[in-house]
Amino acid sequence: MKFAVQINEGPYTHQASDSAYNFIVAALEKGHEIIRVFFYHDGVNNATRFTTPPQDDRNIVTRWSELAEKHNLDMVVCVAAAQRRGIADEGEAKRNGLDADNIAPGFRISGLGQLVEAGIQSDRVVVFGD
Amino acid sequence: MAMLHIVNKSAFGNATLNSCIKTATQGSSILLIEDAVYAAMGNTSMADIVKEAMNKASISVLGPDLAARGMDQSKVIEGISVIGYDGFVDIVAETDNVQSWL
Amino acid sequence: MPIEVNGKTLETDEEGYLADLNDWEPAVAEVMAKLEDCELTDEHWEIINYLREYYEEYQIAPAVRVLTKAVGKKMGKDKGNSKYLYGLFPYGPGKQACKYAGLPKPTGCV
Amino acid sequence: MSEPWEDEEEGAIKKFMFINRKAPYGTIYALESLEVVLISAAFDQDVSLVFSDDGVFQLKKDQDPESIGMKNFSRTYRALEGYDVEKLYVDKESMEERGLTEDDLLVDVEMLSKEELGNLMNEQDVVLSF
Repeated sequence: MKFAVQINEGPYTHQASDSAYNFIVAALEKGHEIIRVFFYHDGVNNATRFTTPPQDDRNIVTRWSELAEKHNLDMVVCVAAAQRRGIADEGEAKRNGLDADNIAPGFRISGLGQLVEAGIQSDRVVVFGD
Repeated sequence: MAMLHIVNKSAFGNATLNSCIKTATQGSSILLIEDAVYAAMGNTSMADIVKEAMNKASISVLGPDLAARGMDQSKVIEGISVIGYDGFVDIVAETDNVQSWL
Repeated sequence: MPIEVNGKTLETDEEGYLADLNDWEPAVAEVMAKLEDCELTDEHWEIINYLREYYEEYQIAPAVRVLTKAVGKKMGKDKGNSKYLYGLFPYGPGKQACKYAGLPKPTGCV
Repeated sequence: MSEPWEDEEEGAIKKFMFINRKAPYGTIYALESLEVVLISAAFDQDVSLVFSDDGVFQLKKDQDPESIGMKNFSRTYRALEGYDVEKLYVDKESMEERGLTEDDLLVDVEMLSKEELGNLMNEQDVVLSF
């Protein structure tokens, strides 16, 4: 079955990102397809590679990047939500005159249409948030 | 099969589970995850409401979230199924659609 | 890059949008248009004014197709199509006309 | 701006429901939910909006957030009609609990009982909650 997942909260403050991660790992193990993971609201903060948690804690951002690489996941960060919260890739940094970009590997910034499209193309959308 | 309702908020201090129970139709499923798992325990003030809800909806609770919070699986209300993430995936696939009560 | 409007220097961003939307006055649109080799006619102003009214009323810039539909309804069928709007604003009514009208820069949210 | 999906061939229309259960201003969810709804309008799907629990406060008339330095996005709900988003449902019980009547709302809505809402949710293909 084709799943899409929406994540509405950032890492560490709320369990949403962890729950979504565990759900996706379980779904992939069962042979389901994850057609897109869409990060919205504070969920865009899952995409900053500047995250440096204590060494004895899970690195949520790196964990997403690694999962994306292993399973070729399409991880999309909403551009409007990202602009509000200071998440930028190279193109966004240039477009908005920022002196750096901070997006982690495996994530891409795109529009909200990607969420609606994921809803159209998948069999189920599961939302994790607060 | 009707739909799956996912609730993630503690029922003590937040009315989400109550709203969900009132809205869920006959034959639907309710899954308790994250802070909502406490409501699955047999000895709380929510227990009667949850038991009542089981007349129309099948209720499950996410075991890993219970364990994380030190809740004893053997004290979960009888009839609520304790499932893992694989079971979570299965219910999502088996029900017609899914809604998270954020 | 700052622009000179009626003797005042106004800040704009990389793509020429006003840094402070409160700086907008009709002369701003004229200056911006000139910078892009566009001469503003009454037809341009009809759209610019409509965009400002729409924004004032609803607090958003309309999507292109919503704009097209509304323009057709208000100004006649011959103007209510994207060909007409792109004819006036070749860089796209969403981008170019909103910039001249002093509306917020679109997020690129497609 | 061109809208790339307009060229795509027409697929089946899905029923999308957006559920709003949070009050405005205290958190950003209401505003960012509305942004998704506006984008979804471009995909020609069957869109409905539900306001229940504290979400009913999103539609309260006379919002004036200027004094807290925020934008009055409540006016944008009145633009929805122009976007052909016309199915707005409100949970009757939530309204009553909060002392609101239809006259307090800034747009036309259909009031539904919890049971009717539950049935409507069952009919959806994609339910996104914010």
